[in-house]
Parts: sequence; C-alpha cells; structure tokens
Amino acid sequence: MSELDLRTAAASAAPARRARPGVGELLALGFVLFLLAATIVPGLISPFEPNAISARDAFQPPSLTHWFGTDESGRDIYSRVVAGTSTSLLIGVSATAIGLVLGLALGILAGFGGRVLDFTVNRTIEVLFAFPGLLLALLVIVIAGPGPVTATIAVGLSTAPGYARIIRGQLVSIRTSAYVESARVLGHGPFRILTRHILPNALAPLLVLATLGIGQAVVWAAALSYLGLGAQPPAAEWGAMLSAGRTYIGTAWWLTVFPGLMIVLTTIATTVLGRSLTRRTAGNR
Amino acid sequence: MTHILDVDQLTVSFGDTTVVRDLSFAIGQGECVAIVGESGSGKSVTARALLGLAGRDSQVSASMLTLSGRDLARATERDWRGVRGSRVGLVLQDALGSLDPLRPIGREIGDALRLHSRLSAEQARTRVIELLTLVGMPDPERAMSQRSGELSGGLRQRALIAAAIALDPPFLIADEPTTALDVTIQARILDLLASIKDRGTGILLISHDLAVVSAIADRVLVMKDGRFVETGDTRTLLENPREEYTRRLIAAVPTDKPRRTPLVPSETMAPAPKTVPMAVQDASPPVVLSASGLVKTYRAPAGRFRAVDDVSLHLVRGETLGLVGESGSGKTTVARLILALTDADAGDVLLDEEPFSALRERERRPFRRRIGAIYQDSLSSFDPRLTVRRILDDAVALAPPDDRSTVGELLDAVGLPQSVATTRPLYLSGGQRQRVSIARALASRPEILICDEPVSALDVTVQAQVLDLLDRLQAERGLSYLFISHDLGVIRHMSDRVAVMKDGRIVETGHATRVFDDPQHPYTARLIADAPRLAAPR
Amino acid sequence: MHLASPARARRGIASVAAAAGIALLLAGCQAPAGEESTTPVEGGILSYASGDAEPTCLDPHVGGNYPQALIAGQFLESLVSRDADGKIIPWLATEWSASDDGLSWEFTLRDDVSFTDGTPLDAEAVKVNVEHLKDPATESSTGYLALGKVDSVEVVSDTVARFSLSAPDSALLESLSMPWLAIESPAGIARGMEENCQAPIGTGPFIVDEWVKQDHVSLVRNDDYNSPPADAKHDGKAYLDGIEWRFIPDSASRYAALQGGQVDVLDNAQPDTIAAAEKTETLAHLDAPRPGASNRIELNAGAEPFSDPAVREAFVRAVDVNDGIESLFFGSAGRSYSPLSSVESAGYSDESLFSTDLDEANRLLDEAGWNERDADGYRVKNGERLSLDFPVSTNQSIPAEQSLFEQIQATAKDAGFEVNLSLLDLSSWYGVLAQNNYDLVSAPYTKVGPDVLRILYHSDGITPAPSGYFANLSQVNNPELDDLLTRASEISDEDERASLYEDAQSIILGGFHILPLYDQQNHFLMGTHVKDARSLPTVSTPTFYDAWLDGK
Amino acid sequence: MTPGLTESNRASRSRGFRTARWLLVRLGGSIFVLWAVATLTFFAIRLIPGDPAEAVLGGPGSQASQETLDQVRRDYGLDLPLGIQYLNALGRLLSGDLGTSYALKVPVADLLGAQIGGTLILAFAALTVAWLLALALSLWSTGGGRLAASVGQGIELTSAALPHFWLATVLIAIFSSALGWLPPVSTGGVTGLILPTLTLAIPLAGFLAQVMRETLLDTLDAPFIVSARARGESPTGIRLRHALRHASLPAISLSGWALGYLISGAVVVETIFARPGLGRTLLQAVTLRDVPIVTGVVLLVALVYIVMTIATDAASRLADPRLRRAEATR
Repeated sequence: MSELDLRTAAASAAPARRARPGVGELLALGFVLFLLAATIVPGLISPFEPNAISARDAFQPPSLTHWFGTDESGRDIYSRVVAGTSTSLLIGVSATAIGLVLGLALGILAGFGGRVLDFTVNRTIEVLFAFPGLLLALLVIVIAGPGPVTATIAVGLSTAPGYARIIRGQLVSIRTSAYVESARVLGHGPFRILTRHILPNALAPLLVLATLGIGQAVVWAAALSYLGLGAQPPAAEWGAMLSAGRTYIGTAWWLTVFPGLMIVLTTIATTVLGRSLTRRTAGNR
Repeated sequence: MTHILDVDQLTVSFGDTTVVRDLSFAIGQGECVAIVGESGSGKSVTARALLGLAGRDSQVSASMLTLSGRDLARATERDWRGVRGSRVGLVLQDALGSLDPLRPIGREIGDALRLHSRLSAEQARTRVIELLTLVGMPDPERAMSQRSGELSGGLRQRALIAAAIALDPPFLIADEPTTALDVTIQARILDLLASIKDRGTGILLISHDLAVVSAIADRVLVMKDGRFVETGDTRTLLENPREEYTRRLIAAVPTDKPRRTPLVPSETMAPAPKTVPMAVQDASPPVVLSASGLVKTYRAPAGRFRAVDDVSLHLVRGETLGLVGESGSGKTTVARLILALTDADAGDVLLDEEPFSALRERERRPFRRRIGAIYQDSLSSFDPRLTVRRILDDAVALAPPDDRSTVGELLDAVGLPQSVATTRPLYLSGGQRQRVSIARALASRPEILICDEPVSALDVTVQAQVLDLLDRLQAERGLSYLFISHDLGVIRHMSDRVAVMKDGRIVETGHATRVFDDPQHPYTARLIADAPRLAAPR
Repeated sequence: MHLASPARARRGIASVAAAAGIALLLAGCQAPAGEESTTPVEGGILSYASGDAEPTCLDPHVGGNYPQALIAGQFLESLVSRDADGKIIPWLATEWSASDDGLSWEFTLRDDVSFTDGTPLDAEAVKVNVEHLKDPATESSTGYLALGKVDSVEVVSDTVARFSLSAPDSALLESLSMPWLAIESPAGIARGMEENCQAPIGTGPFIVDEWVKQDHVSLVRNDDYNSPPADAKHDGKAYLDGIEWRFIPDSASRYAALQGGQVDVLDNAQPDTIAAAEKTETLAHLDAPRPGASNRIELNAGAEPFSDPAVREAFVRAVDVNDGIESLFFGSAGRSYSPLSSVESAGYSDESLFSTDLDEANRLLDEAGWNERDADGYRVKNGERLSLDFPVSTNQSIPAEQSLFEQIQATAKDAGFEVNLSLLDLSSWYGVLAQNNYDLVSAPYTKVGPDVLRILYHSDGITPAPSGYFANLSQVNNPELDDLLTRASEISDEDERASLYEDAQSIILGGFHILPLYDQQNHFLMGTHVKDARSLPTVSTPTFYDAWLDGK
Repeated sequence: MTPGLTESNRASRSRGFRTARWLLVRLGGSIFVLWAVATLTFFAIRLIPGDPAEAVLGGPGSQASQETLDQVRRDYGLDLPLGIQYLNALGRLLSGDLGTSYALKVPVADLLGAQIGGTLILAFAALTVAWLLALALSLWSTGGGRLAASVGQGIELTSAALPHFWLATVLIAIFSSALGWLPPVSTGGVTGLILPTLTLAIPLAGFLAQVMRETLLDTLDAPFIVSARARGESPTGIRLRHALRHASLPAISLSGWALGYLISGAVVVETIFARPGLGRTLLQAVTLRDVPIVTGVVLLVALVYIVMTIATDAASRLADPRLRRAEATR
C-alpha cells in the first residue's frame, strides 16, 4: 500500500505556495475537531444510543429526528457514525502506527546498518512490495484469523514497506546532507549528530506522513470489512457500516452513503491538514 | 540609428507592490544596452515585461512600448505570442534549467521555427544546423539529438542562444547569460553575444556584475529599487560615475583591486589594518597545514577517473592560499580531502605538522574544530530546524572551554544584528547566511578556514561585503585561509599565494602578484586573459 | 407469484412413457390460473446468475454441497423424485419395492434411457454410482452419509438393481431423490476425478459444455432427452437451447444484472430486492424453501452455560426475533417454530414455547444462580460473566440474517446475556465449531425428509469426524430422543414414522435446544419472460426443463 | 568546450554496456525477490490453522475418514518433514510446476493461466484510464484559475479516498440500476469492462493526479518554460510539448506500484462485477485454504509486479536521460 510513496511525493512537492490558512484548511480543521469530539465525547454530540435496536423503525430515510436516517435494525445512523469514529480512527491510527514503527525499524537498519544490511533490507522491502497490499492483508488474516485487531495489524503490515522506503530515503539523504557534513567538520561525534540532526529531521516528516496515512488505512480497513474480515458487530465501525449498508443501496441509500461520506471526509481532512503541516514545518527550501 | 525598442514610463506591479517604476529607455539597432543592479532591483522583471511575461498576477503599464515598429503597450497574449521568438529572443541564466531536459536540443531550437515560419522539416533541420554552427557548437549534427543534460555548461548556453536567435530577431534579451559559468567559457559567450550584436541585433543585457557587462555593453542603465539611478555610455559611467550607488557597484568588483583593500567604501566599518600582525612580522611563520601527494580516483562510466592527482600544498599562519580552477578541476575534492571528509587514495594531510588525515575518525575528532569550513551553498549546511542561535551554540561548545565567544559576540564579529539569533537561516538573505556560516566556523576558534567558493552565489555588492569581512577577520585573528574559487578576480584580491588547478593537478603555484603578472603556465595565462575586467567595450 | 405452488400438476407414473405431443397439450392446459397461457416457444439461452459459491467440482458425488446441487439438477437425474406434497415419485426408476425386513430394496429402471455419452442407463450403472459414492477416494460427504446403511448393490437384471442394507432405512427413497446421489455415466466416472469434476455425464435435459472458472458454466440442450421426472409438464427435450450458468457472488450486482436484463434468473435473492421485485411488473419471485431442517439457532447444551436447560429457556424467552424477521426480511420469510422446514410434512411446531417474556427469562436466570449483574449490565455467576460466543459464517448467513443476530444480541442484553458475535469466513467458522468454541450457532442443513433430525440430534452426531466436524451442534444427548430417531429411521409405516418424528421434535423444542427462525431461505427472482421455471420439490433446486423464454 | 564533447562521447560509448549491466542487476534482484516470495509464502501458509489434507478433501466440514486423510497426506507429500516439502516445492517451481489445486484438483498453472488474462486486461485498462483521467484532471486544475485548482484538488482527494467496493456499488446503482446504461457484470464485451475499469481507475487517478499536478506546477515554474514562452509557444503548446512529458515521469515510475494496487483492488472488483480473474480466484482459494492456488497467485502477482517495475524503470530511463546519467556518476 505504498500510496504513501506518492503521497509524500505529493506532500513534499507542495511548497509554500500559500502561507495563510485557506478556507479548505479551516474546513478540514473544523472536521477534524468534530472527529475529535466524536472520539472523546461521542455521547454529547449524538442524540441516540448507537446500538439501540428498534426493528419497527428500520430503514427510515433522513429526517429531522434521524439526520442520517436509520439502518436495517432501526438504529440512528448519525449516532452510529459518531460512535464509530473512535473505532475507525483507532484502526486507522494503530495501523498507521504499526506501519510507521516497522517502517522506521527497517528504514533505520537500512539507513545506518552499512552496505550489507542496507542491501538486505532493501531486498526485503522489495519482497514486501511484491505482495500487493490487500494480498498481504488477506494472508495475515487467514493466518491469524479475522477480526479488528488482525485487520489493523494486516493493514499496518502492508503499509510498512512503503514507510520503510521513505524513511530509508530520508535517512540516507539526511546522513549525506551538507549540514550533517558540516557538523562532522566542526568535530561533533556520531551520537550527537544522530540525535541532534538526523533523527529529528527524519522524524518530523513522519508525523505528516502519518496524518496522510490514517485516511488510507481507514479505507483499507473498510475494504477488509467488505470481505467480512474486519470489525465485529455491533461495533459501529465505518467500514463495517459501509459494507453492511451497501446491500441496501437500491432501497435505502442512506445506509451506505453517510458512513462513506465520513471516510471520504476524514481522508480529505487529514490529507489537507497533513499537507498544510508539511508546508508549515518544512524548514527545507 | 533606428530604435528597435522604445520604452516610456514602464511600470510593473504585483498587487500593491510596485517593483518597476517609470522606466524609459530605447535600444538601437546593433546596440547593446546593459541593465545592472543587485538581485531584487527589478531588472529581470523589466526584461520579462518586455516579452509580456511579467507573470500572471502582474500589472504592466507603459505609455509607450514599441518593438521594431510594433506597438505592444496594449498587446494581447496572442499579439505577444506573435512577437516572442520572431521579433525578440530571450537568453536566460542557467541553460541547464532553461532548456527542457527531456527534449533534444534540435527540437528546442526548432520550436521557434515551427511556431513562426513555414519551413519544412528538412529546411528547419538545415536551419538548426546552421544556427548551431553559427553559435560555435562543435559537431552540430550530433548536438541536435542530444538533450541539454548531455552537454557542458558552455555548449548549453550556446544552444540556448541559438534557440533565441533562430528567426534572427532584431532584438535579444540576455538575462545573466554568463552567471555560474567558468571564466573562459564566460568570455566565449560574451564574444558570441558581441558577434550577434555586430550583425545588427539590438541586445538588452542584464547582470549584477558591471565587469561582465562592461565588455560588450555600449550603454549601461544602473537600476536600484525598480528605478534607473544612473544611465549613460559605458566608458563615461565607469570612469565618471555620478551616483554613490554606481560608485559602490564599481568598487565592489574585486578584479584588479589590490590585496586587503576594502571593496566596500564603508562609513560604518573601520578599515582593516593594512599590515597584518603576525604573518608579516614573523620572519618565517609556521606551516599550519600541509598536504602532500594527495590522490583521489573515482569510478566513472568509462574506467577510473583521477579527480585529484598528486596535489601538494601548504598553508602558513595568517596567509591565504588561493586555489583557482574551472569547474571539474578537482578543487572541491581537495577541500574534502583536507577536511578528511573523503579518504585519499594516497597522500597525507598534516595539521601543525601532526598527522590529521591518517588518524582514525575518533582520534581526529578533537582536532577538527581547528579547521573550519564555509561553503558556497551555506543554506544547505544548516540544519533546517535550528535557529541561528542554536547553530552557533552547537559550534561554540566545541571551542576550548577557556576561549569561548558568546553568540552575541560572534554575531557582532560578522556584522549581523542580534535579532538574527532567533530566526532560521531559511529566512535570511544570501549575504546574511554566509555571515552566519562564517560565525559558525569561527565559533570553535579554528586556526584554519577552508572557504569553498564562499561568494560565488552572491551579488557583487554582497560579495564585496563578505570578502571584506573575511579579510578583516583574518587580520584580527591571524587565521589562515584556503580560499577556493573559479573567479580570478576574487582569488587575486584575496590571496597571498595562488595555486592553479586543472584536471586534478596543480599546474602553477606562487605568490599572487607573480602568478597574475607573469603567468608561467599557458592555462593560467588564458584564465587571466579571460577574466572580466571593468573596461569599456572593445 | 409463487410459481412453486402446490397446485402444480402431477401426472404420476402413467406419464412416464407419454408422448411429447400429449405432454405439450397437457402443459398448456395445466398452467396455474391467472398466468397467461401461451404455447411454449423453443430456443434461447437462459442466463442464470448464481450467488452461491462456485462449486469446486461439478460432480455432486464429490463433497456434496448446495451449490453443486443447484447446477447438477440441470444435467444429472436421480432414481426417484419427490412431488410437491412430499410424496416420492418415479424418475429414472419406474418402480421399487422393499423386502419385509426392510434390508433389501429392488429398483426397476427405465429401459429406454441413455447417458449423454451414449452409455445406457442400467443396473450396472446404479451399482457403479453407489460404489463411487462409498469409495473414500471420491471424497464424498453428503452422499456417503446418506448411503450409510447401504452395504452393496447387486445387478439383478439390466433393469433391476437390488440394494442390500445393514439396517432398515425409512429415508432411503428420500435420500436417493437428492441430487448428491444422482446417477452418472459409469464411463464418465471412469475418466477419473479431475475430468469428471469438469463435466459430469448424466441423463439430464442439459449437457455441460464448458466451465470457465470464476465465470460461468455453459450448458447445452440434450436433444435426446427422454427422462423427465413424473411431475414435469412435458416430455422430450427441453425448450431452451441452453443455459449460461453464471457465478455472480455480489447480491447487488446480481440484482442489477437482472434489472438490466443481463441475466434472466437469479438465486439467493436478498430480502429487500425481493420486496422491490414484487413491486416490479417485469420481475417474478419464486420462493422455494429448502427441505430438511429449518433455519434455527442451536444452543450448545454440551457446555456451560447452556448445559443448564433453564438458561437455554431463559435465552429463548429473552430474545425477540419476530419484529426483526418482519422488518429485515420484508415479509419474505415466515417465522418458524419447528426444527423442520415447512416443506416437510413431518414438521411439528410449538409456538407457545417461543413467546418472548423478559420477566420469565430474568426469573429463570435468577433461579439458575445468575443473579448478579456487573457494571455493564451483564449477569454474573461465581465471577463469570453470562457470556455466549456466537460464531457466524459470512458465507452462510446473508446480511439480513447477520442483522437479525445483531438484534438478538441487543435484546439478549436486556436479560443480562452477553452475546459475542464474530463474523468468520467458512474455514475459520468450521474451525471454531470443531474446537467447540461456541454457545450459539446457526448451521443450516439441507436434506430431503425428516431423517435430518437423526443426523442433527442423535447423540452419535456429537462424535466428531477426524476433521473435527460433527453435525449435532446443539449437542443434544438424550437417550430417549436417540431411541425415537433410530426407530423412526427404521420403521416402514408412514404414520408411525410421522408420530415418532413428532415426539422427537417435541423433545428438541421442549428442551430449548434450538431457536427456530424461519425456513432455509431460497428465493429466486426472474424476469416475467421466463415461463414455467420451477423448483424441484426434492432439495428445492431450480429446474429449467419446462422453462421457455417468452418474446425476447 | 572540448572537454564537454569528449565526455559525452565517452558516455555514449558505454551506454550499451551500462544498460546491459543495469538489466542484469535487475534480473538478478528479481530472481531473489521471487525466491523470497515463494519461500515466505510457503512457510507463512504453514502457519494457517487447519490441516492441509482437509482442504484437499473438500475443505472444512469434511467428514473424511482417517484412512482417507492419511491417503491424501501421502499423495501430496504432506507427511514429509517440512524442509523436504520445501525443497520439493522449490524443485517443482524451478521446473515451472505450481502444483495441483487442493479444491479444484487441476494444475494450478493451467488454472491461473486462464485467469491472469482477465485481471491483466482489467488492470491495464484501469491503469490507462487512470492515467488519462489524471492527466486531464491535472491539466485542467493547473490551467484554470484558483477555483479550478481548489476544485481539482477536491476531486483528487475525494477520488483517492473512495473505497473500491463502495464506489463499485454506487456506480452500479447509478449506471446500471437507475440509468440502465451499462451492465453491472461482465458481458464478455467492452461494455462490461467499463464499470469495473472505472471503479479501479478513479481512486488511482486521484493519486496520480496529485503527483502529476505537483510536477506540472513545478514544471510550469521552471525556467525552460519561460524560454519556451519567450519563443512564442502557446499555453497549449507548453502543456503538450513540455509540461506533459515531465508530469508523466512520476506517473510512469509509479505504474509498477499502481499495478500492485490495482491487483489488490481486483480482489474486490472482480467479486462485485463477477469477472473471472486472479483476485476472485485468490479470495476463493483463501476461503477454501487452497494452498497451492494461494501460493501460485502470490508468485504470479509478484512476477507481474517485478516485470512491471522493470518495465517502468526502463521506460523512465528511456524518457528521462537524467536518470541514466545519475546512475553513471554514482
């Protein structure tokens, strides 16, 4: 799932064309704040109990009472979307974190481990790349059994090679950068150079990468949910809602459109924020 | 003389900012007019405005803008397109960037023909070869199918000129056409422009360096803050500058300025002492650094390639050794070998007669602070996350504990305001960055500074300030400099002794005055002959 | 419109030899009232969209699952069939008789039938087929089990085959009516498994022409066909030129393809699309519940907490399923209160046992010692939560059913049950069952006749096969029930048999071992231009022998 | 000026050699990757719970007897030590034998050979369409004003964030059910390919357009664009002759990755649109624990990915002479 590769390309290639926050950035920020609220205090912003079943109220279209309508079991979709935020984001965040940590480990091995290790790790990354994302995820799930945790690990694993490649590139370019060289010329020791220059400069872009990755991880987790390998009921995870709702697309579009909208908006908002963060933190020209 | 270009009250603004104000000038057939000014003075914007390329958000107005008889003051984009290429050509700095790296030269040159003429493919091809021959491209047939990256800098610039004059436009704009080129190549390009001028083409030449333009410009327009401060015939202007600003520009050119004369006629900065305490008084000053028999080979596509071939040099306390050579001659590799950033294949570097390059990195580290370095691209040598204060603090920590400057003192020493301490180098100007870079080099109390093209990326006036600063610091602190540059003017002005490098070898070495006045090696002689001087056109 | 209405004409044994012309005439007269009675048109390829898994082998002897049965019905035929009333009728066998002790059965075969490879259908072929099914190398599962009591087959004459049984088997005819025991050409079988899996050779109205994996099976008409079951509408070859049997796993795509006319018939119709189709003039609905067991949730009595009958009853009383079935299935599924499918005449219902009564459930649980509740509202006993694992196979439970389970999960919570639903793929699901890690499970079982009860609830069914599989998932271990089921499977008198099964069902229901939901759903949607398609009353697979395409 | 010439002469003389060496290194690397993928898959699959012998016998829920299980273990060599099994599998692989499917009992190579065509047609159709969409979108969004730029970015982000299965459902609902324009399932013809292709292409186009737009903007800022405009080139000419080439470079080099992404997507898309192909085969094989097929698909996909990566790298080298030089001076 190395779209991260190109996302960094996209992110890092986005120079400071505009400095002041645009409307898009403000909207994205607003949406992320809404997501945060939905994660921390879902009860405050959802009018109904997300798992309250009422078979008689099933399939109600959006109305003033049920903003996003009700699902096949009469549950309020808006409340479920809000309740699902934490699960979905948790999957997105953990998967990204797993991918990043693995990627960091591989990247550091390759970036610092000398020629042989670099070669080995590079081949490893290539091997992992040769398993396209979903394929790797499928294998992991088949081995470890389905469920949200496995899905998270699977998505994380399959994003790892992408991160590893970026991190390695980052480390190598920093290691050979003029400022690391000038620190050597001054007489600074390797440990100091590592902690003062290399790691901080390599890690800062990772945060941005992470923001960009979360949205994609949510999308991938949703795909696993469609294959029936994701979150378990009655958890109101977006991907699960999406795939459960799509059965009824012909008769009750709102079941699948609103969770889909959340996924799309989350990805857009995090990407927009990630990009603006890149622009703001990029000390490089 | 008929005017090819008539401009009256040209004003260019971006939003609320006016960058060019009320310019009026004319250029005649076969005349070369130069606009000279520092970066940001508005000279490039002026040039582009004459092509209708000032930029999407610009507002351009002029009471008159006539190009070979066509009124372009109210030209539409379509009108402009008819003019560009056919009536006016443009040559930009940095031909590597100015030619599409993905397209063959022949296609790039042929574009103007394709757009403005009805030549058949075969005719166009013949014309392109003709043009390439005209600009002095060796083997034009071959060059046609090459891409810009496959050519050397000089050939690229020739190709770019060929593209600009493809349709023989009566007017040519050359924006810094020789900046970043080696002196010998620079001279050839200027010759080429001169020959184009002689064919009757009017040329507008844009540069920050008076010495460069003085070679071919008939008239000079000195520009500052979007206005002309002084205009006039080149000889008059050089010999009798009326304006203070023009005088500063002239003074800043280091060529032929004696060693240790300030290049900035400064009111604020005290003139550096004429005599140097140690270097001159001490009968035989100690050798602080010596390198002997340095060899470095690199793997190249076709076999191995000796970047540095048996180079020996030494540096005594308080002196400047100038290392001059064209790009690719191995200067920078020598610097890296001396700094022990690259392992030499053979040869030794001694610091105070003690082994330096032979040490293991761990053993060498304590000695590193004694050799400082400043680079051409100072920005990239700073950690982008750190502020100036932290950059300097990091370096101060390496100085001997009993001999440490504060950040404030360092900033003072390089003539920077204290407020700079809290900013990051990205937000400083080129001159300020180079000062920070010098301050950092000084912070660890070194005895030697390796200066690798420290002023090559700077405007002449800023270059003058930095050179003055280096001079002053050397005098105050008894530093020894290994000063690397491709610019003979700078080298001559800065060096006590000079070593000339060519193809990895030192071909000539000796006291600066001797080398420059009486070059022994033909290569040195050619370099000196080609260096631009402040002089009216031939 | 229920095309599989019991009103469909039956013609009995007499029609076996009837001429095609007469059959056509009859078919014209016997169309159900209200349906346009037009003359069948010959020709056309019917496009069928199957939502079931693509079979791994087209020979239903190998393994033996429902997807195989669906398609095998088009090219293979059985010795006997069943009519809409549940009565066994002749097919490849014209008549049969059992010895008094029930240990020997003689089947008389039609003498004019050949397989599509030219091999004649004879007693030897029947013998080969039974041996094929009983050979471990065949890897038969369903057919092998159904022939459990058959020791051997003896060729009495070309047209008479004698089955020797180890014990009387009242379900033998029902078993033989199933497509998993269909008769294939011995020459076809002799080709070996790989080839036979690709294109089994039978006597059916269509022939397997080509199987493009992951896409479709092309079936072409058998022009020499002459062996329709006794309840078919006509004789002779089929009207259709062939069938393109496509595999379209996604239900939404399948329905969209039907709407767009890319397919003519689809199976596994989802409840909401059934409701939508019934409102659409150009679409027709065929509801054909599968025989055998009803679709029910098994309560695993083999482990805590359901080893306590009171807890089982409490669960059954606590959960509310009627509203959910009504809303999720849009009226396409009727509530069942029986272990058996509504198509089984032996089915016995007891609605009274399944009224929702939360107070009663709470009382039962309190009495059973589950009288504390934890912070989450779940009941606790000895520090253990009243927690039920409910593995759900996403391959077997349609989305509506999964939603129903979620609703059960929610209503069970009111009584203090924690239901842990886990959605699993088929392999994982079997894995969980084999490891006995479940308290609730829904595992449909299709078989002709009430003998399915013996497979599902006889204590023998608790002993796992080497793979870990066992059929008695509610783990009922009741000697009285075992006795009833064994006797029923051996008795020959129909009435006594029915009464024994009624007693057995009463025990199963009364012991709260299962929570019946509805029949095993089996809905087909088709364009109204598809005429006279019906489902076979054996295992409710569709048959297109009588079908024809109108107009298009 | 002469040094420049000799240098380029030297460079071109060794170009053939360099290309050959490059290809050799890449091939060597590919063989390693294939071996590693095969090895990894072989051992990873042994971690799957359950007895492979059961998968042979009709999968889970089989009621096979002990003798049958033993028979199958012997037949498939499952009773041998793992190391021997591995070596056997590797030996078979070397002779091009991918084994026999547990569930379908046919040679895996035959089966996948019949399936790969569909997937590749779909993937390449989607890749092409994605390319075109991305080009059109990025040209449009960089050509118009600020509004076009914002709308363009919005479209890019939205399309990149669409899960395949959801997009497929929506496309079917609109174009098949509501409008009746396009078939929702494969029809063998071109019309059946449109919706699955779009489903795969739209999110990918979103990704590619992001990269292309950035490159386009950078390219349009480059000095050679000023040169070209100074020659009188029109905005369209600038885009077609200059910007487009540059913008397509990252897209070319991403195509290897993109193909992997598309094959991942094919698992879902082939299922929804009922198309035969590797993705659907894989999903079924995973459900049935059909080890030889899973291994075969993984290997085949890895092979396709590797071939595609080499092809795109070669294409990049061809299109961008800077890459060849960078390598030469490294």
